[in-house]
Amino acid sequence: MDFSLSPEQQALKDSAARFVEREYGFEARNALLRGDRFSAQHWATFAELGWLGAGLSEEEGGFGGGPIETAIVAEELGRALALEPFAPCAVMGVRALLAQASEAQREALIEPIISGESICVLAHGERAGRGEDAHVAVKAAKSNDGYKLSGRKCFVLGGPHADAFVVSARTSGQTTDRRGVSLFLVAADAQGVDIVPYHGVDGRMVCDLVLDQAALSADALIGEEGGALDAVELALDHGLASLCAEAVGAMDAALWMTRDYLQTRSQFGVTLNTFQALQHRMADMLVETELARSMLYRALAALETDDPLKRRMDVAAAKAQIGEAGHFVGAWAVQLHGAIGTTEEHPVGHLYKRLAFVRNFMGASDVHLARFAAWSAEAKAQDAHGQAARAGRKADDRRRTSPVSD
Amino acid sequence: MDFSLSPEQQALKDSAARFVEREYGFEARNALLRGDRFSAQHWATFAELGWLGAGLSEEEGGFGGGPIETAIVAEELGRALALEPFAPCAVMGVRALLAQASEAQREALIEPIISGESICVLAHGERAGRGEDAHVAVKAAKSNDGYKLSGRKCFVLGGPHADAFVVSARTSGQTTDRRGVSLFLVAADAQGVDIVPYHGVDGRMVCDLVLDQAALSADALIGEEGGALDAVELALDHGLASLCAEAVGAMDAALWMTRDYLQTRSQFGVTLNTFQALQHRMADMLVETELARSMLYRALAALETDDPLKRRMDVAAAKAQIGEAGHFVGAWAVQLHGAIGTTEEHPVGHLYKRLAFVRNFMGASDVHLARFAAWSAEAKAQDAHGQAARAGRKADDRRRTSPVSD
Amino acid sequence: MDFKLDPADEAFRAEMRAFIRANLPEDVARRGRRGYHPTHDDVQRWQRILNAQGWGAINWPAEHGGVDWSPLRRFLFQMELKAAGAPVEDQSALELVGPVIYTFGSQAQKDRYLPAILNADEFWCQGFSEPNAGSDLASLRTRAVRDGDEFVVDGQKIWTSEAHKADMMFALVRTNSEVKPQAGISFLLIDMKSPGLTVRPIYTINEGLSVNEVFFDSVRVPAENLVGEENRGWSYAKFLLTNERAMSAEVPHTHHDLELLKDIAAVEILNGRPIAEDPLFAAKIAKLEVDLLALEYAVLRVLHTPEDDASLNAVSSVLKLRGAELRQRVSELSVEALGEYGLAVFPDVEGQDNMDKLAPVPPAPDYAAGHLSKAMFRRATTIYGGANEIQRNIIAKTVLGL
Amino acid sequence: MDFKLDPADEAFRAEMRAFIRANLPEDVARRGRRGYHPTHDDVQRWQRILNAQGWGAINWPAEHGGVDWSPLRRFLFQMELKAAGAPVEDQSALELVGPVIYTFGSQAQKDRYLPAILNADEFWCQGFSEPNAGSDLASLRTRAVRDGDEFVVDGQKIWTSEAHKADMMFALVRTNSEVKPQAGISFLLIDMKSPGLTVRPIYTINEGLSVNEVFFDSVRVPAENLVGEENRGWSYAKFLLTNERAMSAEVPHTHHDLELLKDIAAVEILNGRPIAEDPLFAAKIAKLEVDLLALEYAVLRVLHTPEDDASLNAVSSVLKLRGAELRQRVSELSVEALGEYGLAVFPDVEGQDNMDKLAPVPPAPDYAAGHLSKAMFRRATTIYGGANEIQRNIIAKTVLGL
Repeated sequence: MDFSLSPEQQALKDSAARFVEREYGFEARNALLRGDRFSAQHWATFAELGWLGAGLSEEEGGFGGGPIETAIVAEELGRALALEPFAPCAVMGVRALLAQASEAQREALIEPIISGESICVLAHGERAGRGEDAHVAVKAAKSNDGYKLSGRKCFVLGGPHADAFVVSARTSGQTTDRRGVSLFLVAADAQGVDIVPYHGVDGRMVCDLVLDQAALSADALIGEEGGALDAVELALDHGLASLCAEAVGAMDAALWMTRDYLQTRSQFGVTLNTFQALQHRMADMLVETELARSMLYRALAALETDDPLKRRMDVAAAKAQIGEAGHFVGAWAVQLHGAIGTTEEHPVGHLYKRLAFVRNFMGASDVHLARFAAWSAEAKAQDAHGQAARAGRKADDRRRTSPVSD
Repeated sequence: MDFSLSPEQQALKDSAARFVEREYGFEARNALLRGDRFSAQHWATFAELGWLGAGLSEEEGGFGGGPIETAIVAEELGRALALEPFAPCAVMGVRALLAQASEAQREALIEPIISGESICVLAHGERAGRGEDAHVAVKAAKSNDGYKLSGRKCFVLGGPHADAFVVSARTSGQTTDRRGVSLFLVAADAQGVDIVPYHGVDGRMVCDLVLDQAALSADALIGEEGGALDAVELALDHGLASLCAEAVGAMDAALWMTRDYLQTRSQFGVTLNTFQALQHRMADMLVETELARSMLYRALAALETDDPLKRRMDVAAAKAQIGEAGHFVGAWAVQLHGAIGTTEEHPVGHLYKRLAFVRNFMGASDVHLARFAAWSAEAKAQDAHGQAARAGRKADDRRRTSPVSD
Repeated sequence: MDFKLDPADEAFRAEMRAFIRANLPEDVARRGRRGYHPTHDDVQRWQRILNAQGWGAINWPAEHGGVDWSPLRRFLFQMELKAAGAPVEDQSALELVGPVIYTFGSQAQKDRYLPAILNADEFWCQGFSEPNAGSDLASLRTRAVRDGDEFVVDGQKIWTSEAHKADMMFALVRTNSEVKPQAGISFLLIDMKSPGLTVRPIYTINEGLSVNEVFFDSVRVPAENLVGEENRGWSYAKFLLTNERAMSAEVPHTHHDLELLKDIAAVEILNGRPIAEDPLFAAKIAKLEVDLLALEYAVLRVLHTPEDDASLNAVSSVLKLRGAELRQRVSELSVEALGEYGLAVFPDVEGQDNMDKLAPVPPAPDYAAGHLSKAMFRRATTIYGGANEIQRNIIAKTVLGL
Repeated sequence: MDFKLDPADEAFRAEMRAFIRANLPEDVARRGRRGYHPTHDDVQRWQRILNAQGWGAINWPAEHGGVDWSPLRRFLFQMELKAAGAPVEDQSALELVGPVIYTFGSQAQKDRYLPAILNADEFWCQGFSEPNAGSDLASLRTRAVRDGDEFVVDGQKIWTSEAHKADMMFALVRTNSEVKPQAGISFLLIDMKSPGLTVRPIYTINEGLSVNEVFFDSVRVPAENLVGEENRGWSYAKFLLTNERAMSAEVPHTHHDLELLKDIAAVEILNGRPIAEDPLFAAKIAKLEVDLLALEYAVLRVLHTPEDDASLNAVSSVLKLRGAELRQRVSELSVEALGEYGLAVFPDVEGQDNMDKLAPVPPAPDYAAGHLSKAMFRRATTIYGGANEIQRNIIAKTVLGL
């Protein structure tokens, strides 16, 4: 284990930090908010600086990194409240493709994304599917020369900026079956595809993707038919970890911004930092931020295990923990700023909004907590089963009579 | 509505306050803890001062009071951390008898209790019945000349001081059926009755009541056979409210004891009350105490309604709220006292222990919260049903299409 | 003690409910129930209906056009209004400046302003806060210098709710800098159309417009617009801020929001069933409801406790603090109940007070509108009207004597 | 960064687990798993087994009889020890006075005391706190006056853990009252059998005995028992208190308690099913587990961060604060899981440190014992070793620079 940045990681972090400091100041960001909520030029810079492939190994077509490198970029983008669709495209879109696509498809699809030519985002979530990743009601019906997709994907982050979507659709089975989920590449301008854009609380563009008999050729199918759910779950986990990294960046920014504010703002003739109640509140904010960062590292470690249950468990734990910690830090940062914190005119309110977004996006904290509880029980049962198998029947019998005197 | 004490209520409160101040000081109570954890002399005083019948109307055989008078006494006893079984006998035992017994039985049984001659406590809870008041597994089998009771009642508060128990037992039906629950009067020294005494965290005696073919005559049956569950639930609700009143007394005592401590204790050369972080914590304690008291009043109001659902709902709400508020206030009172608060040698730790007792006795906070949620939904459905019936079908149809635009 | 509701009060409540049901315009009620900011026109229409009935100012004494209802009845009326989705009245006028005018104002001021308030002919805003006088209000700097029969006002106010719609402002201004801060403040009524007065909107984090900055550049105000005595404004402001503290819990508003939340939770799906049936979410709603029930009884205690009762201070001190927290919690839960659509920004298409008037409307259900906006905006409930930190200071000092 | 556990560390962990399983006496393990206070004999037996293996002092350097394991390996070993129910070692000796002696003590002191610690021949207690010197330790008053080759000690210590069982005390005493408080303190080793030294038990709110008052009435202590230099005791105490901060989170203990809690929740019934399956209770366990997972990674960060790294201060500052809270929460949840029997007082029949040795044992299941006692006693975790309020002061000052 090593918790210090390697020289390459430090360089990546520095480059991201320099970029956001130079290009993503409060006023510059406000200008984006008044326009497309996206800068093509920024996206090109992301590609140029290698960020879009930073989280991929060389075998995956990237620059030798992994989830840690993704998190380094995401944290800095979170700190700056960047509006571009890094997580939905460079993390979730790419991870879904990598896990599911054939080698030929990977070669064709990954490179244009990491070079910034194509923005391709994952479109998986559906309204009635809240809480269940296996819920896919969008139907892909076989046609003569391919597939026809119908249904609606909801709240697709970054969708209005995408030229293509990786869409999960059901080729067989019932709505929540694990088998029968397939992935398709769908061009944004294809017939039968309607993009309904709007924006989220943190200022980023989202859309609903309405598919009405959208006709796809056979080669739009990514990888094997019907077996894409594992890939989707892996992509979602990478996305959740990236979201957590964003949140840690935003928390850290809110924490120190508030510290600086207390040191300068006067009330009743003294600066606010002299009030012990506010000092203690800030100490609590620091505790939450440090524990959130610790939890993020655990989630990043989990992304590298081969055990999907362990991975899902730790990622859900991180989302539950960091979602709440982020809200705590964001809400108190606003509170300690007073009225100015509740306006569009000060960055701290925007940090809060990003943290409010992370808290409820891709499943609220309790959804992940309940998942964690279920998966943790499953893991314990597996462990117990493994141990009991090793120790033989006797231990198993003892367990039944007295839970703690084994 | 009137939130001020009537002259009679004020006199009752004063008499209770005077008694505990004179007789229930810290050292006097410690002496009881080293002995029987009960004083027969105190109990006689309770009777003499009219407290054991204070919560009963004249028709009920009491002195013209009701739940408010019970709460006035319970609050003062809670403040003093009295060890005698006021709630299990004078509240729950009596309420169960009043609600279920025949007129002849009431005349025979109530008077000896309020005069202090007999200590008769309700024994209803069973181990496997946690969370379900209708769970009665203790069996009452008909015998030639009466009944034979078998089974175990658990954690009967005040049981070791009782000469008789009001025991719920099943005369028919399955373990959790609402019908088939009967009440019996069981003498503590009857054959087949084993009392297993121990003590609770707050120093009060409790017992398990083990019934092994305990033979009762037919007139031990209280009231109607099989229909006692409503009476039990009513008694439990009165008991819960009394418990809440105890807790409010203990909270109030802990709050002001801590205030006084902060004003006198020095550290770093100043008294602790000068630290803003501690001031704010005490403000939070005051808020919780005042809201707990408000909630207690709501529960007392509910005890006087004729609608059992509304009554159960508000009592459950009070237990959930006050259980947590009490723990908050008690734990912080200890924390603000520092090390001395964690010992047997300072009253604040004992206040905390009483509050910890209330929090988990007769159902932990979440048990009551979940009940409240279920009952609240039931009440809303009843209301909606009633309104819809009045407003006719049209309103009902509208509701179905849009939940908020009725 | 006796906790039974008087049957006469129950009858009153039923009467109010029937009146509101019969008279509240349906479109106004719909906007209210959906959480939209009421329009100027909504407020005016409804105020005129109430005023025609003689209920235009329920907290005023009858001699000034109010009613002489008991505090409990005023509370019951508010509960019914909110439950029906009635628009919030012009609080600055009815709850703040009105009582100051009829208590401390001249006869001319009463004649000039009170009828216009009752009939919603004029809307008001409150000019207290300044950029460097937040919780520390007495340090305000906007000054008014006497010049013949006028005051000349220079300075700046901030966080001025509804200034962009108001006809009049009541303001605290410094008329003497030589004395200790509280002693040199006066209470002025200022026409918002005065030359030299400009209003700059401040968009809040719900992307909405309700607060403003107001700049005074040699604004001339007739001396007859001074309320009471010069340099006594601080005491009028204090009178006003301690007025109606039972209302500060805003129980009727939260109660109404809770009902909306339950309606949402009954139809939004999580894990294949209504989120109202999800045990964790149901418990969160229940916890909120329980907390609200406790707070409601605290309000009833305050309403039934005489002003000179020693216990009043303790119980009333909790109202604003906890009330503000519950307003935040209910709207956060509504956002959570709505799932990802809860994170979608709805422009306030009916009120048109949004920052970005061209922003597209999300394809979410109609009932999803308004909740995110409230959740964001209500970060301010624990800040305005005495931040929670100030409330705790006050409790520690005045109630606990620390 | 790289978060993979080294395979060699994994192998180490497996080796430790096997050793403990093979060597921890079954009766000792049973008491540990049941939450009973370990007996003097338990601690001694197990310490001697570890010491025979060369692992008697895992945090000491090898030259003094310790091992040279990495901080990570020490942490992993602790996790395995707690998971197996091993008794907590004599921490006063091994974690506190031992390092002070081998760092600042004379050769004679090292020879005299360290082997006796390693072999559990002598038990130690810490004499720091005094009645009026809690969080403000520097204001201590117990004084030691030099008289020939002895010190004469008068005064009083309080909250002295295990003083009733200890053979030796290491104490802070005032040897100079003329200088500023911190500069006049010395570090003395005191034989608990010294004439004039008396121990008074203080029963804690779990009705148990672990802390005491210790009175010194002209207790004579040989001058050779002074550690280091006279009047430099404060710096040795600070060295000791900042030592091993990663351990202050007590993650292994809470982890073990969490496993016990899950075992209880699997068999205790609520509403007809195991309480582990009650959604609200399961969520509370899960929240605790999630918080513990985060804290565990914070510990790992501290263990892997060099002492001179600027980020160390921030992350290590959270360990004691959050660790103490989690220790409280896990035992509170265990009490709740047990239902009403969770409120029954179990005398510590095996440890016999309870106040009321004749109190009857409740008729509750065997596994119910110990949890209530822990829940009560652990109110102190947020008080001892720097109360949470002090921890927050420190974070505000040293980490945030407020």
